[in-house]
Amino acid sequence: MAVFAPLADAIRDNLKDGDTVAFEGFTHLIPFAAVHEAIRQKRRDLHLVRMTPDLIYDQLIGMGCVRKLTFSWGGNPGVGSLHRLRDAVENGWPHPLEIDEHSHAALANAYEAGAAGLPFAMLRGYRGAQLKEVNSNIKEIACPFTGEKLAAVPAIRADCAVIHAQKADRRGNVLIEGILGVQKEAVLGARRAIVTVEEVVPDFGRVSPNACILPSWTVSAVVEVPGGAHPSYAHGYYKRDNAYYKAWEDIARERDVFLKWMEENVLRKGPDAFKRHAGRAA
Amino acid sequence: MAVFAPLADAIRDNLKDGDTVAFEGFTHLIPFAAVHEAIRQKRRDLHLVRMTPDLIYDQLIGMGCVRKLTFSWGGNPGVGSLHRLRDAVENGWPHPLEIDEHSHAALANAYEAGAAGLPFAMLRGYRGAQLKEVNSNIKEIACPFTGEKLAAVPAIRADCAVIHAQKADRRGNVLIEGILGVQKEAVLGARRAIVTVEEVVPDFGRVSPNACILPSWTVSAVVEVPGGAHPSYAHGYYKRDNAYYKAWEDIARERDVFLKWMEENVLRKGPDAFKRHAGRAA
Amino acid sequence: MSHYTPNEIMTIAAARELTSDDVCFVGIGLPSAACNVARLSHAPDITLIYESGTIATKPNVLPLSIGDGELCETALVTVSVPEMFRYWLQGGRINKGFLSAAQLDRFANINTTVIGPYDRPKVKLPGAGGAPEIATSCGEILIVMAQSKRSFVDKLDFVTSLGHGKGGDDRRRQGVTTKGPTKVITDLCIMEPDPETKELTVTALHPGVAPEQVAAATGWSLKFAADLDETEPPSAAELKVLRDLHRRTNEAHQSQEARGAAQ
Amino acid sequence: MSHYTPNEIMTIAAARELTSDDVCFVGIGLPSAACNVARLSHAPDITLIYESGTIATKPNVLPLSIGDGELCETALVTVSVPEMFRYWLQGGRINKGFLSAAQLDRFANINTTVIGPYDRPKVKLPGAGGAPEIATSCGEILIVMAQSKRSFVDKLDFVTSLGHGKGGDDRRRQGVTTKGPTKVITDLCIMEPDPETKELTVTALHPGVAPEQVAAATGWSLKFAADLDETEPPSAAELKVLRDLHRRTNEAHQSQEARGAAQ
Repeated sequence: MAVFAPLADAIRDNLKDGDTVAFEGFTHLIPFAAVHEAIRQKRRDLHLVRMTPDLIYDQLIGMGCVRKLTFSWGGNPGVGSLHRLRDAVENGWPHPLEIDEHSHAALANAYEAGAAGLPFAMLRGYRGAQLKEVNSNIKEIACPFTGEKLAAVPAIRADCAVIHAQKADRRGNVLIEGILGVQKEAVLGARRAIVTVEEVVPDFGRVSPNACILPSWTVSAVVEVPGGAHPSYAHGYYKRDNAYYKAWEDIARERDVFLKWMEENVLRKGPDAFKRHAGRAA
Repeated sequence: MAVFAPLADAIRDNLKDGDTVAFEGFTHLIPFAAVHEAIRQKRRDLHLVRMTPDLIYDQLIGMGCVRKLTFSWGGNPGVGSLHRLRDAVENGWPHPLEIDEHSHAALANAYEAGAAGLPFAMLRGYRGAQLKEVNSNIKEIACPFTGEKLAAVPAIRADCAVIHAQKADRRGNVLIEGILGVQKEAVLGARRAIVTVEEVVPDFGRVSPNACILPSWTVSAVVEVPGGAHPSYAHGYYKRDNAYYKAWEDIARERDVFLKWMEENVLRKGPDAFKRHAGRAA
Repeated sequence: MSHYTPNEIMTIAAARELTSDDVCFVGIGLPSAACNVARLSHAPDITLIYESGTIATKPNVLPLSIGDGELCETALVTVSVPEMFRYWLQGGRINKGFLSAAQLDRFANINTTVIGPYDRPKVKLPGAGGAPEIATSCGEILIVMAQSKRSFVDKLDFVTSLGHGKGGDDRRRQGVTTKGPTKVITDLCIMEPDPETKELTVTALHPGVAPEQVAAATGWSLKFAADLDETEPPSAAELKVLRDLHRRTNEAHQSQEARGAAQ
Repeated sequence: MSHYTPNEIMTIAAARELTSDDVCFVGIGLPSAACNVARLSHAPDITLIYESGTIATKPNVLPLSIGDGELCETALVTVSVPEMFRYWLQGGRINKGFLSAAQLDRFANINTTVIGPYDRPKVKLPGAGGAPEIATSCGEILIVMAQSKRSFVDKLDFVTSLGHGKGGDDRRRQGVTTKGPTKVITDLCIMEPDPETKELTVTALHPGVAPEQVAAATGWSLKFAADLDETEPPSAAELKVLRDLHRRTNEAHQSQEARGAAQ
């Protein structure tokens, strides 16, 4: 059963140095508040997994929390580069970063296989693609009926998954609506899971019988953090803050500007700083 | 794009003698009206696929439409045997029936793999289970990363899938709610698909963005058949007719009683016979 | 003490094995009755899962089929059947599985496939359903079934689902890491696998049942524990929950049938 | 004739490749603009699919990211990302895929991974995203990208996604049965693979563009078709659709940014 906890406690109890951790959310519902707490708690040596590293992993990498990155598309969507990710890969700053690079299809399947308790995922993928030459985590299997060769990648079974959702009910069940990404799979494939939510409600009311709901007993901790996905967005609550994404280009390009910004906007702040974004603007 | 058609046309145009066909619906939304039309049109030599053959396959088998059956649980739920299925397997009446018998997990995965365009499904299944000794469609593969042995079964890619759903909109998009079974997978894995629906509506109104919807272009034909799942049920429309299921025990036990019942209740009837069950009793 | 039937003590003894912390995969019939008695008495927060995809369902009456509308209407959420078998069962999210069978052997392997040879069946039984993977993917397995020489057999006609295989560590040797059957609850007694050999051993007799009676209803030379317990008889409260559930179920199904007939 | 920019004719020429019958997997940026111009003009019933899981989406403004809220709000349905890649893309349900890239070679293979060696990158590009499997699973591929010697290169630094491989039947030899790139639409011209060799060949020049200009913007010795067409210039109606779309997009993003700044 999920416990309701303050964000600092949830991160301290469920995310350890050296963990493989997936902070997920596909453009939508990216758990910024939880990432900022992990940075404040100075987690180190993390193996980050995420299809689209986005600004959150640029921040974690730049702050020296990360040893290894598993990913499939590492840009600032619609804007350009993730400069901290590039600085780590191209120049080893703040320290070298091991990369495990895939396609979206491979990682989406790897999350799915993790949720399904399988050791690996198979896909008709990577044909003619060079990533399989540089990543030993891409292998091949043959169909025992047709002989067709398919690509195989290890399932993602994180030590900890962290996601943001719209609602939890009082029992700690979690409701996600809109663009679902791989969050359900990330949580079901992980040993521990933290969910930050926009709000805790008595019950979900009249939702579809087939809604995306994570039962309380699949989640370790639920934390109410209104606005906790900002500058990403929460369907039904607030829109994506495109200006923040565009501004990140200039914030992240230079190391000292980045560090100063993180000091002011993350290290000296707490989860309450997200509240002002929680307005029902959407 | 789906065409709207009368039931007789939809079956004639999309279901051929010798086809591999999956009439699906897991207890809920079983496409009885469509099956009865296939029986009236005297389809022959069918390879039926279905997790739970239920009364519909008892009827098709007893009427001599079937060459082979792929299934995982062949009983009358909560009542007992499927006597026509048993008569075919035990006594070869009306003619011998080839069986391809699986577990639910294997068939559910096989449908999933079919929808995913894969040649086979893998599962941690059949361990210590004797079905793998008698069914050559159960093989083994090894995880290329861990060496773990997993079961493999061929994906289900039917020539034709037939399902019943609650609603279609005017463009032929299909909405399914409640117990979803494997219907989406059956349709997406099939070359052709027929969907009978309780009603055609202008649009689906306010449904969850994550509802189970099949776009029009994944469906060959949509047929409005109110009550078309009776004696199964349609969530939001009418309940399961348990009395019919219980009565089937006596109807199906003897060949002549069965044939007489089918003559009166199926061969001499048409899709309109289902209308009286379509009341909003649920 | 209340009067009760063998079927009632079997169902209630099975229900007692469950707690509010359990996430339980429920088969139709006896398992469904036992699980819902538990939920309606001492285990109100138990999570019941049916293979139709209904998670945390709270039916007010017992379903006739595994996918009755009541299961979906009272569930926290209903997922597709592939998701049920992939994410929930195979994903290791379910700690107890509740099975029944046509035949069971001394190592709690079960047959629901066929009587007679597979290729020339005397009786074709319904088949595996979810059982083979429930038996290996759930944390542990409870089996509830009425006892007779016809059902508790020396040798299964067909091994549909793995119990303890050939005994000892056979389960593990077949690559299965879950516990397997930990109790078999019948209308006469409760059996548990021997910690070493895994052979089923009677550990408790229901009140008024003699060991000879149990032995006579078993197709192999059945072992009895040295310190044989007596099953606690059903309490008035337990019986009331069970009987109310059956009464509601019968009323619901009959009123429905009456409606059906009137149409 | 209307005035228009090279970017505008590129986008509009790309849009013309689409019809109402298409089910199209849309990349962000130029592909997204082209697909929505098609939808808002001659192909109103086109099904646009973004990898965020949004199916049959009809955004009123162009999304900045692949998963903007607008895409979900205007979609027929939104599925999970694993389902998108398994059932829809790999399932063979999508007949056209629209890609762009950092580098492209004469066989329309593309690189979005790295400039320089993979192990010692000069520039780490964002990476593969959905492209490797879009390139092989969609019925055919359209590529839209601005042309320059830096992007149209003799040899890719890295083959992220398969075009026609080493040419000829190389695609089929690699086990891929879909058509692959059938057109490359740039700001200067339209190229198509030679039916035999699969080498990209200019088949149409945009109005006012000289062959020398195209050759000078290409890193290999570019082939031209004997019967070179001239691209139909954008009509006033086409330009209005494109410009209105960009205007609405800018207004929406600016008003949002203003709101963001005010908070």
